[in-house]
Amino acid sequence: MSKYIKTIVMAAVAVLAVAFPFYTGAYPQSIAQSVLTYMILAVSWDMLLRTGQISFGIAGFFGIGSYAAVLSMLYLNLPPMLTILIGGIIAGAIAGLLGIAVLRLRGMYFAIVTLAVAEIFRIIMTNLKGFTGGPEGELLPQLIFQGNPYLTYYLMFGMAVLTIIISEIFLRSRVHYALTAIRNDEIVARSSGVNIFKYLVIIFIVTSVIQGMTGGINAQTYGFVTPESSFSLDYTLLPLAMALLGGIYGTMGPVVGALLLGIVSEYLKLYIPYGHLVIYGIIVVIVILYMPQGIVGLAARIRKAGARNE
Amino acid sequence: AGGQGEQGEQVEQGEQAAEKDPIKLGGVWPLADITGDQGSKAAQLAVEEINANGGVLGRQLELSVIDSELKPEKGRSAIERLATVEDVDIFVGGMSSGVHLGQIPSLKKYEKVTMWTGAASSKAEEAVGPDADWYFHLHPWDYTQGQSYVDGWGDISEKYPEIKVSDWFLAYEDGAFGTGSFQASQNLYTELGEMTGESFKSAATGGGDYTAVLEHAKEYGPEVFIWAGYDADALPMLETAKAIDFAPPIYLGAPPGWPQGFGESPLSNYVMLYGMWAPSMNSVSGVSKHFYEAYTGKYDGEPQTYFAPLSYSAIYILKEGIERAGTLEKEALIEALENTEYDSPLGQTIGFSPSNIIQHQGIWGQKILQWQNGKREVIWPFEYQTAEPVYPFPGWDER
Amino acid sequence: MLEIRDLNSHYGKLHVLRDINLQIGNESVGLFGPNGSGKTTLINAVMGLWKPTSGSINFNEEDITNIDTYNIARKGIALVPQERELFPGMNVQENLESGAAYIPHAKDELESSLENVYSIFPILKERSKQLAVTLSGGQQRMLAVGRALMAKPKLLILDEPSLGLQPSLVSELFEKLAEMKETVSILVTEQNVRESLKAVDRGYVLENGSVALEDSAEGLSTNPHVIKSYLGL
Amino acid sequence: MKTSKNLQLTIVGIAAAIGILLILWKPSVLIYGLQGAGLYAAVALPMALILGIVGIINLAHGEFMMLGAYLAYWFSTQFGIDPLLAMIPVLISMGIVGVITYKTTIHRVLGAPELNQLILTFGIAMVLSQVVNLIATSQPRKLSLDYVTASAKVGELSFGTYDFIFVAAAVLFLAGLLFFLRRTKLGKAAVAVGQNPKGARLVGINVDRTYLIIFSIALGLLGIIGTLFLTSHSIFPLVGGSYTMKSFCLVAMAGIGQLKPILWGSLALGVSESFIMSFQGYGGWADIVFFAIIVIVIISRAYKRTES
Amino acid sequence: MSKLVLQSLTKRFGGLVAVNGVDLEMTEGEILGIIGPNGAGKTTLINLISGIHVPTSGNVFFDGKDISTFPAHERSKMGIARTFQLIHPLENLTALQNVMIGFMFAQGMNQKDAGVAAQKTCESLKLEHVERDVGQLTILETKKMEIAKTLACGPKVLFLDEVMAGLNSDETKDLIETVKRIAQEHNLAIGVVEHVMGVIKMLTARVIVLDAGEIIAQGPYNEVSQKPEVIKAYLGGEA
Ligand SMILES: Nc1ncnc2c1ncn2[C@@H]1O[C@H](COP(=O)(O)OP(=O)(O)OP(=O)(O)O)[C@@H](O)[C@H]1O
Ligand SMILES: Nc1ncnc2c1ncn2[C@@H]1O[C@H](COP(=O)(O)OP(=O)(O)OP(=O)(O)O)[C@@H](O)[C@H]1O
Ligand SMILES: [Mg+2]
Ligand SMILES: [Mg+2]
Repeated sequence: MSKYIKTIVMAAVAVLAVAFPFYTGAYPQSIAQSVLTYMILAVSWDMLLRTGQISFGIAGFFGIGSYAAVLSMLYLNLPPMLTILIGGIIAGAIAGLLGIAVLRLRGMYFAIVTLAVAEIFRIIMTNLKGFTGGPEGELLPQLIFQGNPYLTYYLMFGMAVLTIIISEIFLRSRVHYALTAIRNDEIVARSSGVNIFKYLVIIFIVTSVIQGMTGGINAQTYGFVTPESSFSLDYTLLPLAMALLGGIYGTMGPVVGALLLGIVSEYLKLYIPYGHLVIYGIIVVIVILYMPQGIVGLAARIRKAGARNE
Repeated sequence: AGGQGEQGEQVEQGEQAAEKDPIKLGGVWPLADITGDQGSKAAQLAVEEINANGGVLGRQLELSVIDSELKPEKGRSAIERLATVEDVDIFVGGMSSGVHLGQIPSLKKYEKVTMWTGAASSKAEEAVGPDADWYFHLHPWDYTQGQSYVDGWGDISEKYPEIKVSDWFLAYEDGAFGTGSFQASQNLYTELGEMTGESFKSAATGGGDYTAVLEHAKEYGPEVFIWAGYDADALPMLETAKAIDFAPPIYLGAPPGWPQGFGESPLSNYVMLYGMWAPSMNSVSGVSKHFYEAYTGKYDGEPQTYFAPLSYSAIYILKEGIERAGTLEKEALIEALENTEYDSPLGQTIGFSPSNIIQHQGIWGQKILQWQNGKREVIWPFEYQTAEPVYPFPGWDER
Repeated sequence: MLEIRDLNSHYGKLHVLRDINLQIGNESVGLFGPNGSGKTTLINAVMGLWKPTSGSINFNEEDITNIDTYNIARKGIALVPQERELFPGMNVQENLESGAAYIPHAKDELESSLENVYSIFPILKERSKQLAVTLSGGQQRMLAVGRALMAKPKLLILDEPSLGLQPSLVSELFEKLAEMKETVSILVTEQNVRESLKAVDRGYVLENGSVALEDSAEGLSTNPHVIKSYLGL
Repeated sequence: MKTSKNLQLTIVGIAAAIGILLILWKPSVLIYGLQGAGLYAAVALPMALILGIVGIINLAHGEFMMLGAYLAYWFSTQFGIDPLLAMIPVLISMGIVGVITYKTTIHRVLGAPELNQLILTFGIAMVLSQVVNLIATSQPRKLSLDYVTASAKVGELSFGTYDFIFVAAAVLFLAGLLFFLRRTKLGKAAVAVGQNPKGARLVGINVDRTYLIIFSIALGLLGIIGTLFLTSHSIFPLVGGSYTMKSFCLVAMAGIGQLKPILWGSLALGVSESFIMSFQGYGGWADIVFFAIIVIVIISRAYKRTES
Repeated sequence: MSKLVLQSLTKRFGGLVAVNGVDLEMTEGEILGIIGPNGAGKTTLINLISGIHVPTSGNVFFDGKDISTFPAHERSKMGIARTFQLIHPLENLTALQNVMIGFMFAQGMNQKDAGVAAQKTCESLKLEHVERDVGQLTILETKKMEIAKTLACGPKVLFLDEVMAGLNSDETKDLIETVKRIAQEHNLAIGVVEHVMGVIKMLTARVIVLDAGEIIAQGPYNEVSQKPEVIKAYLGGEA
């Protein structure tokens, strides 16, 4: 029964999202575009988190993807869609190489090293002036789909759907058990035949490809890259906050978190033009204090409590 | 500004608005930054002044301001909202080339008349392109600014032959602003002499160690030492210069703004600077004086950045343009704006002409000023000069 | 010394302790019962590690039901927890010293207590500079017992102290406990009922969260139910 | 055992050799490197303290330093006192801020997963910097102090000496903290709490109060650094962010709960940054060296651990 | 043929020799008791065999193959399984899912088959409440789940590190029967570490006694327990 309802709700949401651009204006559409961007990053970050690894390097792979997409278009004249793919492939390849060394680290050490690596990417892009345009970045001669907002929206939407599907596959398949085992106790996982390293590398690459492609789409949509904006720490911290406020270890949490924070921040700004960030910060603090499991966790608890009272 | 103000105004104007809707301006600034904060407030000041004097074409002006948060995607959404939800007639605002790059695609989509006060990077000019006749850019581009300095120093060394300006050392912050300035000036300054330079990490972006760059400058021994960084760098850099005993004949700063109370520091005396405006302009420009008094009267505190008079000017230029056109109709308005001759609080009379790529560039250069006894005195252009230059920059032990 | 009255405790909806009444005087008392019967929960309630839903706990005529753990420890109750709860990054000696350092009446006798513990568990002296985290399971158990002894408690609570100890040490431990009961009151839970009955004066049997039986050590060891369920092996 | 001793000796030897070479060839590199290192270490130490004992990664670390600096600014301009004198009221105020922050927020997330704590402090950072921004605007502030430009001349080289104050601060902080943690009762209790809070309660330690005290001490120290920072740097609402990140890196490089290695780590980072910057035109790469060293140290330590 | 052969296996931690030149053979169907004082090296020995630690010297042969340096997950796939002295059930998963892990990763089954197989294993161990979160299991259930988890890896050799610790006598008897039964059903070689001699007596045919990392005695328990060195090092007094 509840499974039916869930499917129906999911379908309804999907239809709504597809029809969205047709009955709303350009403004909600541009907000949606950026909500989707953060949503993808939040879901992909959560996918890695399910192994217990906290990445602080989202902005790094996002930025790499952005630069790869723009530079491959400028230098090789490739079609935009292909450059997005290249953004993903390069981010994934780098993740694969890095992963071999970095994935031996745990906890805070992994977090810091991913953060440092992201910074290193940014600094390299800033300093390779001749190739990357340096601190001023590079411009694309034209936007993807000639800047058609519907098509760019659907592109990002498609990427989000793809990410959600991958996330759900990972949640429903064997992979889920491997990841949960790794997160809980690596020694037990190893002794149960789980090749920890293999799974960590796979997830690290997959999520980096997703982040790289998202960066690519974003760069193609806005038509430029600069080290400052493409590697902005926002791309690391906001998805993290969104996933956490929504609820971690699932697809739903990051999705809900991104929607909520994305919309709330926009709304606040319109009503409190000077100082909305204070309120935003207070909201983050309050949610963490009073909903430690995130919104989805809270909803689940309420549902359980309701069921028990029946 | 913003949502609440709007509602209030709408109620007030209820009756007359039926036939005479207000003229809607949409502004995008980074409101948490001093530039955007004061820029937007100065623009609001201009709007209120104009409305108090009967508005434009008998209609009131209405300014909706949205925060760009210094983020491209937020800046873009702001444009989208202003264009579709607020349905504004004209865009104003601006600060940060990075944000502007994110906004340009949307601006191009709507092709509404745009009076932009920020973005010096020629990358932004490239992105706007040559066809955007609706695009009016007030702030100088990095290269036009560079050229103005070359002209200025040429004039100065002609008038004051003792001032030597042929050996340059440029210390620039390693972000887009500093690097852009360096690239733009490197070629231009060959007219004056030799220029070398080195980047440093600005305190504004987490740096703030100037020892290396100043050591190198000292080794080089330039006639003019110039730095292009941010307000946060101004005093610490001077302190380092003093500590390592580096006192070039001209010590020149080109940040977009200065820290609070810079002039009160004894170190600041006789530092030269590039700038668009300073309170000392009040003595040579009536408009400046009026602006200054109105601003300080309405908001407590002085305008700290030139973005205030610049944004104020943007509104007045639009007002005059609309009045001259007699309509908001785009073609007519553009034509009217092309004929702008606005006597600005910045001193100069602003008009528009094509720059390298775009059709309507308003301001071409900045001024050369000098901190003297806590005040920024204008040295060049000579027509606005408020004080004679002090040369050379006195050595640290002579103060 | 310790008096527990009508104690109830819940984990969520799970009712773990039901109207427990229990007294300990200057004596040694055993607490027996199947797994999950609530022994650890009871001990946690005494130590202030888990707040009971209702009922009261008095120690030396003082109500300690809602007092913080650290304060209870300072009043003279020491616990050897089932999970040991050592300081992994400290060495053996530092762990032992920490047992006395924060207890007003114990810190002045730190040196002599240390000697005492070392004499009970010589291996700890041998390993006095080894980090606790690298000790074997049984060694950690000894350290946990030792740390509690360092506190010079008036009431010593041991939650399954023999778990993981080698047989020779198990008997030694209970001998030692039997000796100590002259000076210290003891509350001990054990699966090794046979050994522990040698060391206690009285015992309670907890089943499903209620006291099912309460008798002297002798009485328990001849009780058919106890023989069948707890002394079978 | 023996090999690691030898290794240590070699490393110390190499470091000494590099130091001597530098003194002969580019003395300024060492001087400025040391000064930079002092600031890094001084800022990172309180973070290590909070992480090691309270177990919280404090993303509002730099913002608390910023707050301390603004308080110092306010005290010294309001009462016309020298900021170094303002250090005392700032220390006290920051201690109180610590108590309030702990009681209202940190205290409630101690049991929560570390990520919750991370985001909580991220939220606090945002509130702090934005509130200061609303009150003081984003325009930088800087006190102009004569003694800051104190300098010394050795042969040709003239260099600022004031920034050695950060070296002094770092060394004093470290010595003080080590003394506190190893010799004082409260300090030892704090270490125990850091390793096992439940165990600590069982041996009679008031865990909650320990957390409160450590958190407030750390914020008090940040107040001191904030004050020192104010004397020689510009302050603005977002000035703390990059120091959070750098401290975070340093703490990880030193290893969780470790204090002494922070000093060595800072020294290595400060000197190598200064070394790169001494080559004109390569200053832009100095940051890479910073992060690369951190990555290499952390990874190689992980490898060393799995080997043994 | 012997399934598992250890050849002068040694492990040092810094200056401490935890396992010292141990030679051992284990064959199918045999239940071997591993006893010895605290810190004798029993857990370390199991860690060496299962690949959690790498030996300082010496070798581990399994089915004639030298597996001394194989990673833990590969050994688990080959059929070496073990429980942990400090049990760590995988939280956020049900008991059944805990058991499924081994079937999926050590034996490479798909999710569905693993579910069926895990169900069967749990039934054979009389483990109920498999749909509960692991936090809600009783100790006996948890211990059974731990054994089920190891069975799920399709073991040929199985090590149980103090699984009986903390059980009362009824439960202990129940578990002893269970272990005996699985040894027969699966024709396993089982190594049992226990400090409760009753268990060793009832369960094992042969024991080895470790002390300070070395085997100081081996043979049937009744014989070994009479040896003075064993009494002195381990059993103590009159036991
Ligand atoms: N933190 C907890 N949350 C939920 N239930 C719990 C918790 N701790 C214990 N329980 C449940 O409470 C009951 C009593 O547990 P307790 O640990 O007190 O038993 P015990 O008699 O000490 O058992 P054992 O001999 O296994 O140590 C058990 O059913 C257990 O599953
Ligand atoms: N990582 C380590 N570093 C240093 N010493 C260690 C480490 N692990 C174990 N040891 C030491 O090795 C010895 C053997 O430990 P092991 O855990 O194998 O003992 P055990 O026989 O299982 O004991 P128990 O019956 O108490 O569980 C002990 O003295 C222990 O202190
Ligand atoms: Mg218990
Ligand atoms: Mg063991």
